[in-house]
Amino acid sequence: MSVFEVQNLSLHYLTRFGQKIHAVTDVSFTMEKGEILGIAGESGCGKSTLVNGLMGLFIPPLYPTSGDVRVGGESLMNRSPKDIRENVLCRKVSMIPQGAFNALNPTCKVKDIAADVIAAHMKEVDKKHIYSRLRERFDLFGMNTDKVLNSHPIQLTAGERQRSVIGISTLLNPQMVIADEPTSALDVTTQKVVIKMIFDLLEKGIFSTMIFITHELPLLRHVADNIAIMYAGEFVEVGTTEQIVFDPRHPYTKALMGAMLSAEPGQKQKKPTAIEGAPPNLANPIEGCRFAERCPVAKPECRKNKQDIRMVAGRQVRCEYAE
Amino acid sequence: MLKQYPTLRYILQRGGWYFLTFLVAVTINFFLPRLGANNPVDIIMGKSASGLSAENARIKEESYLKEFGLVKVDKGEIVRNAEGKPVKASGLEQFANYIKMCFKGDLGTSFQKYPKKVLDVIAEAVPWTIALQLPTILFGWIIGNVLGALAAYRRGVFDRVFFPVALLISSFPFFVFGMLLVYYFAVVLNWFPAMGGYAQEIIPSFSFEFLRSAAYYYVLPFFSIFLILAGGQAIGMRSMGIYELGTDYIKYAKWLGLKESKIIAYLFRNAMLPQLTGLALSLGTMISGALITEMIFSYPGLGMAILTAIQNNDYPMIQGCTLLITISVLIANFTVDILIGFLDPRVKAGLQIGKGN
Amino acid sequence: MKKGKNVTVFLMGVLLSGLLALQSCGGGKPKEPTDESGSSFPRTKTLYLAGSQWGDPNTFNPLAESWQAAWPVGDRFNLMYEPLLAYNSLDGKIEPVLGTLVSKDNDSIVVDLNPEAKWSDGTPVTSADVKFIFELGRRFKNAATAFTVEFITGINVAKVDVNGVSVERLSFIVDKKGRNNPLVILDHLQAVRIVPAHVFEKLLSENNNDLSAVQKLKIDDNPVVSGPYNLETYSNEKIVVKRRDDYWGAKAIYGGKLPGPQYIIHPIFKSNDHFAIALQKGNLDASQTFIPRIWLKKKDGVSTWKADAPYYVPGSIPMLLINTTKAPLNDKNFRRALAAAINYANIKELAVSGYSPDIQPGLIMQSGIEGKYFSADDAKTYGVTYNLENAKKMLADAGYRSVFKSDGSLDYMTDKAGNKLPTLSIKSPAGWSDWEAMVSIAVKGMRDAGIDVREGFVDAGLYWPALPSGDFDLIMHKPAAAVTPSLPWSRFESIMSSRNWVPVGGDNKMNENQGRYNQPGTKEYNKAVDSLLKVIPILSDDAQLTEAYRQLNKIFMQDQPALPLCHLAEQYYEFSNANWKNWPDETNPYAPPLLPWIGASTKILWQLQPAK
Amino acid sequence: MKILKNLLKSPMFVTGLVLFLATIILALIGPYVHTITMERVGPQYAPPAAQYLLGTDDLGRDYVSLLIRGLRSSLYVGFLAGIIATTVGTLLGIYGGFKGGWIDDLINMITNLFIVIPSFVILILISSSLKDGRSLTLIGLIIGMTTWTWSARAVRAQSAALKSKDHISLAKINGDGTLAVIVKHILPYLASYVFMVFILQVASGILSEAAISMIGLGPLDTVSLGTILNQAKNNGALGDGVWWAFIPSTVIITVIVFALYLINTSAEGAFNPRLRK
Repeated sequence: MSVFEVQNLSLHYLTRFGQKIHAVTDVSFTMEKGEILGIAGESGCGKSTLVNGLMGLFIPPLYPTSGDVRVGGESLMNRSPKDIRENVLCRKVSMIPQGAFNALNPTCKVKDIAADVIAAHMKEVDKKHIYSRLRERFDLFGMNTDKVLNSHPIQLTAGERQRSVIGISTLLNPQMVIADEPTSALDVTTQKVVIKMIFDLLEKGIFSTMIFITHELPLLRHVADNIAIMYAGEFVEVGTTEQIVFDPRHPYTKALMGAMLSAEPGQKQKKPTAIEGAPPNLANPIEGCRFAERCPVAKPECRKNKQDIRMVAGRQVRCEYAE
Repeated sequence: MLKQYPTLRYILQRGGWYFLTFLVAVTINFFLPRLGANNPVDIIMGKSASGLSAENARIKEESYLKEFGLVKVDKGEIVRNAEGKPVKASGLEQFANYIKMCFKGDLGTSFQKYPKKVLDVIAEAVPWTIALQLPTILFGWIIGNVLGALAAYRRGVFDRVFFPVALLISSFPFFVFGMLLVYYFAVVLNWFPAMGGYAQEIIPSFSFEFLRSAAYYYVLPFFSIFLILAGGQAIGMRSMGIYELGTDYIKYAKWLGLKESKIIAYLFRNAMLPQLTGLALSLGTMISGALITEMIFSYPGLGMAILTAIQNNDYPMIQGCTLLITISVLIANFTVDILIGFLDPRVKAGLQIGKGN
Repeated sequence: MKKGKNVTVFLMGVLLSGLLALQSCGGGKPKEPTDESGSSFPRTKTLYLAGSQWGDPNTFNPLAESWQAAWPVGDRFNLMYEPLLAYNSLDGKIEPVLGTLVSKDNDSIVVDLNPEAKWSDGTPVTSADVKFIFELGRRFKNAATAFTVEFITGINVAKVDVNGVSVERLSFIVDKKGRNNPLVILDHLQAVRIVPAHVFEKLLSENNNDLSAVQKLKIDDNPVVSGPYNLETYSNEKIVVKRRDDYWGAKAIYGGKLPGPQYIIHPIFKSNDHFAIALQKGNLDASQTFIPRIWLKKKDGVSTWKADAPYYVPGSIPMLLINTTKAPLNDKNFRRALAAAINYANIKELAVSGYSPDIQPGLIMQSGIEGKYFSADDAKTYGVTYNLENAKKMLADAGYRSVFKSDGSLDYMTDKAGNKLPTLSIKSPAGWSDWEAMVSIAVKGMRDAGIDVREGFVDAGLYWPALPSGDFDLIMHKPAAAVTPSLPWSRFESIMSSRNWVPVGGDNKMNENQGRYNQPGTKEYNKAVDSLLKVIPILSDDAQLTEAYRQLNKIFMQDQPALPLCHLAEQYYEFSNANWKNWPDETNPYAPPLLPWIGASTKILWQLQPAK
Repeated sequence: MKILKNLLKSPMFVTGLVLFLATIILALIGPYVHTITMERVGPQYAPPAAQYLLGTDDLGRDYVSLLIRGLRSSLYVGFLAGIIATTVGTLLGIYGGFKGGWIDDLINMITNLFIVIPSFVILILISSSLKDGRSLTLIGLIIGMTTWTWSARAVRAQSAALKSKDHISLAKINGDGTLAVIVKHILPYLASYVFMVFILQVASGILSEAAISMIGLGPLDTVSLGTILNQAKNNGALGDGVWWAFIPSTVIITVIVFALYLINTSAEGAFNPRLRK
C-alpha cells in the first residue's frame, strides 16, 4: 500500500455567480515511504489549490469535482471539516507554508503556537508535557532551543523562523509533508541548512513522504526524487528528477527548463515567465491541449484534441506529439 | 546611557514628548481665549449693569476686573494710569500668575459661575461624564470589535446582514438618534425617563435607591452613544480582521488545524492593536465628548460647563477644562503607546534593534 | 517640574476619586434628608417648578449679584429672603409682605414694618435690617443693591402705634436733588429683599469689612431667612427648598395657614424642550418657559392663564433698538419706514406661537394696567403699521432708492445724495430661537421694502458687550422686562432717556437708551422727552399722567427710536393640574400669572391642593 | 482602470455611488426642478401637502426648498472640510512617517495638540473675532483644520510601512530629495489610500457640521441640514410629532454618509486585494 495516493483528482471553485472554475484537473500520483515529489509550475497554475485538495481542506468556494486522495489508505474525501481539522491536518498531512517570515503569529511566542497545535489535536495533554515534548523535538534542529521557543517571531532570524515552522508542522509526525517554497526567502547557506534538516527529519522517520513545491527547478534537482510539472491545473509531465531535468519531453517542460537552467540556482528574480503568452482561462471549458496557445510546436489539431497522459520514455507526458 | 534599557528609554522618550506637548497645550489654551475680541467683564456687565448710573457701573466693572486679575493691583489697590483708568494686566503677567496658582493646586474662580471654584465645578461634573462615557466607550469598543472580528471571520450571511447594518447605524447622526430615543421610549412609550441623571426626588448618595435610579436614567443616554460607537468600531475591526485574515499566519494556523476559536483569538489579538489607538483617542476626548448627549438628556456633566465657559469667555473655566482634557488625552495616548509597546512584540523588537518606534 | 507633576497627580486623583464618589457631586451639603421615605421627597408633598434656574447653582448669597445667586435667592424671588412689599401686576396694587405700604407721595414713601416678622433664628426683623440692605450702597459702591442710594437720601424710623401694637414706621425719603423719583423707589421696595443685618454685619467684620470677600461666601448652610421656605439641599441637577413650619407670616398674614407643598424642587434642565416633556409627563407642576404651540399640550394637561390665544398676559416688549447716530438710521423717516416694513402678524404667529395680541404702534400696551394711558387715536394718527407700499413710499419720499439685481433680488440702497449705503445688520444672540425668528421676519419685510438689511446673529458673548457700547446698527433687546409699579415709565426711560448720553466709541457705555437717541446739545435735541421722563414719576394726577404719557408716546411714534415687535408675557406661565390643583388662571385670578415666588404670586402656595 | 471595473462589479460600490450621485444631482438640479423659495408659503409646521411636499418649518417656509439649500450647504462643508483635512493630514502624515525620528515626533506632537484643543473652542474664538460671525465657509475651514489629525495618523502608519520598501530605499540611495521621493514614490502608492481617507473625511465633515449646528454653533449665514435639525429641536418639533421637521434632513444626512461609507468600504476592498473575496 502506498503512503499517499491521488487518483484523478479534479477541483473547482464555485464563484458567487454560479460559475465553476476548474482549477485542478485530473491529477494522479502515488508516493511511497521516503519519497520526495517535486511539483513545479508557474504561479497561478493551480499548485496552491492542489495543496488544499491534498489536505482534504475544502473551504468554500473550493469544492472537489471528482477523484480521491488517500493517506495510508484512508480517504480524505467527503469528510467533515471538523474531522479533517482534528484528524488529518498536522497528524496525517502537514503543510510547510511559503514565506515562513510571516507564517508565525507575530504576537505569540513560538512555544505558544506549538502548544496551540498540540492542544488542537490531542485531548487533555498537560502543559508541562507539551513543553518537554517541544523541547525534545526542537533540540533536533541544532538551534538554541530555549531562545527560539521563548521568542516572538520578530526576534528570530529568517532561518530560525523557517526551522521553527518546519518543527511545528512536523510536530505530530505526519505521514505527508507538503512544503510550499520552503526556502524561497532564504539565503543560499540557510537554504542548505534547511534542506538538510528536512532530509534529516525524513531519514529519522518523523514524516514519511514529502511534496516539495517550487518554481525553482534547479533546487528540485537536489531535493526531489520525482518531479511533476503542472500547467493550467494539469500535470503535463511526471517523471524522475533525472528525466525531467535533463531530458524533458513535454514542450512546456522544455520551455520551462530553457528559462530555468540559464539562471543561477537560488536566484529568485528569474521566474519561469520567459514563455510568451498567458495560461488559458479555466472558467471556460477547454477541449484541446491547454498549452497549445503558447506551444512553439503546436499543430492545429492540438487545439481540438483532448490530451491524455501517456507514457513516453519512461515517464508520463500529456502531449500526443511528445516522443 | 540608557542603551541597555531600551524599554525604559522608549518610555522616557515618549513621556518627554508628551510632557512637551502638555506644556505647549497649556500655553496655547491659556492664550487662545484671550485672543478673542471680547472681554469677560464686558459680558458680565452687559447682564448686570442695567439700571446703574455710569459711575456705579464703572466702579462695579473695576471691582470685577480686579477680582478676576485682569488689571494690575498694587497693595490691594488698582494701579491706574495718568487718566485714572486702570492699567490692564498683560497676558504674560496673567500667565505667570496662573502657573503659580496651578502649582498651588488652585485653578482659580469661575467668572461665570462666580464664586464657584473651577476645581469644584470640575469635581462635580466629571464623575457624571466619566460614568456616562467610560462604560459606553469600553462596551462599545469591546462589543463592536468582537462583532467586527466575527463578521470578518465568518463572512457569509452574518457578515452580509451585519455589515451594511453596522455601516448604516454608524452613518446615522447620533444626536438625532438620541432625540428619537427620547421621543419614542420616553414620551410615546413612557418606558424610560426623558431626561436627568437620576430621579428628581432622590438626593445623590451611595444608597441602593440612588444607584437604581441612576441606572434607570442611564439606559437611554447609554444606548444613544453605544450603538453608533459599536457600529463604527465593528466596521473598523471587520476591515482590519479581513486584512489579517489574508495574512500568512492565519492561513498557516488553518493549515495546522487550529481550532476556530483559537484562530479568531489570533485574529482579534492582531487586528485589535491598531484599534487600541482609536480607543485611546475616544477615552482621551470623552471629557468634552458628551456635550450633545448632555443637552439632549439634560444629563449632568462637564460638556455644558465647557460650552458656556467658552461662550462667556470664562477664562479660568476654559483653562481648567482644557487642562483636564489635555491631561486625559495625553495620558490615554501615552498609556496606549506603552501598552502597544508591550503587547506588540514587533514594536518591542524594534526598540531593541534601536529603530525608535 | 515636581510640582507640576503634583498638579497632574492631583487632577487625576480628582478624576478617580470623583468616579468612586458620585455622591460628592451633591454640591453644597451632602446632608441626609429627614423625611420619612428615606431618600426621596414624596410627590404629594412636593411641588416641582422650573424655569428660573438654568445653570449650576453657584451661590445662595443674597448680597451677590442677582444673576449670580441661584434660585430662590437671586432675581426677585421671595421664598427665602422677603421684600417689604409685593406688586400685583394684575390689579396694580401693592400688597404687604415684611411691611405694609402706608403712603406714597413726592417726599417720601412710608412703610410699616410687620411687628410679627421674624428671622428663622428667632430674632425679629427690624428697621436695622431694612437700613442695612438699602444703605449698603453708601458703604460699598460695588454692592449689588447700590442702585437704591441714588434715589433715597435716607430712611427715617419712627415708633408708631397701629391698632394698639407698636410698629416701626419707615419713611424712605425721596432724593429730590438727585433722581427725584418716588416711582423707582416703589420698584425697589418690592425688588430689594431684606437680609438679616446681624448675620451679615458679623460676616463683614469677620472679613475686615471687605464686601467682595463676603460676596464670595455661598451662604448655603442653614441660612437665616424670613421667608416661608428655606434651602434644603441642592446639586447641579436641582435645588430643593423646604417649608418652614415656623414661618412668621403663616400667622401674621395667612391666618395661621402654612403653604401646601412641604418641598419645592426646582429641577435644572439643559434644553428648552425638556420643560414641555416634563410638564406633559407630570414631572413638573408649573414652568415659566417658552413652549411653542402650547395648545397642542392641552390634551396632556398643560394649561395657561388664558384658555385661548394669546394664552399669556402681555407684560414686556421685545424690540429692535436702532443706533440713531448712524446714517441712514439717524433719519427718522428711514426709521419709520423700517417700522412700516415689519410684518407684525407674522411675528406674532410664527415667532411667538401667537402669544402676543395684535400690537398697536407706540410703547404703551393697549390692555392691562397701563391700558389707561393708551390712546387709539394717537396710535392711528402718529403710529406706523405694517404696510409695504407705504414703507416704499416713505423711503422714496425721503430720497432713498433701492437698486435691484438682474434676478430681481435687492442689491443695495442709495441715499439722497446717491451714495451707496452699507448693508445694515440686526444683532441678536444666536440660538435664542424666538428672537432669531423675529429678526428673520423683520429682515424679510425690510428687504421686501428695498432696505438692505441682514440678520446678524452673534454669540451671546458678543451680544452683551455690544448693547451698552452701541456697537450695532439694529439690535434685539427687551427693556424693562419685569412688570413693576414703574411701568410704562421705565420702558420709556430705558429707550429714550438722554440722562447719561455718551457718544459711541472708546469705553463709553450706556445702560439705557443704548441707541443714543436724542443727543443733548444738538439742534435736533428734543428737550420735551427728558422733561417728560423727569416729571412722570412725580405726577400724581391721573389726567396729567395720561397726558404726559400721550405726549411721550407721540414723540416715540414720530421719532421711532426703536421698533417694538410684539407684546409678550413678563414671564411665561404654564401649569399642570396632575399633581397640584387650584392654580390661578383667567377664570380664577386670585394671583398674577407668575410662578409662586415672584411678587404677589407667592400666595399661590397657600391655595394649591394636592390633586389626589 | 481595472480597479474601477472591479469596483463597478461590487454591488456595495454601485449602491454607494448611485446614492451619492443622487444626492449630488439633487443638490445641483434641485433648484431647477423645484422653485427654491425662502418666503413664507403656509402656516407654521404645516404637514406635507400638494403645495409643500414635505411640509413647512417654524417660519412657514417650504421644507423642500430648505432641504435642497441645506443639502448644498452640507455637501459644500463636507467637501471643504474633506479637502483641507485630507491635504493637511496627508502631507504631515507622509512626511512624518517617511522622515521618522524627531520630525515624526514633532508632527505627532502637533497632531496631539489639535486633539487636545476642542474644535468648538477654536470655532467660537475665531467666529467671535470675525465681524460677520460664523459663516458656512468658516465652519468648513474649522472642521477641516481640526479633523486632519485623524488622516495624519492613518497616513503616517501607511507611509512608515512604505518607507522600508525596496524601491524607496533605492530612490533614497540614488540621492533623490525627500520631497522628490515623497512625490514620485510614496504618493502614488498611497493615492488609493488617500482617496479613501478623503471619502471618510467628507463624511465626517458632514456629520460634524450637523453636530456643531446642533450645539447651536452652526452657520449663521445660510441653511444647512444641521441648522434645520437645530431649528426643529429648538422649536420642540419632535415633542409635537412634527416628524417632517426631523426625518427628511436626518435621512439625507444618513444617506450621504452611508453612501460615502459604502464607497469607502468597497474601494478598500478593491485597493486591498485581501479584502476583495
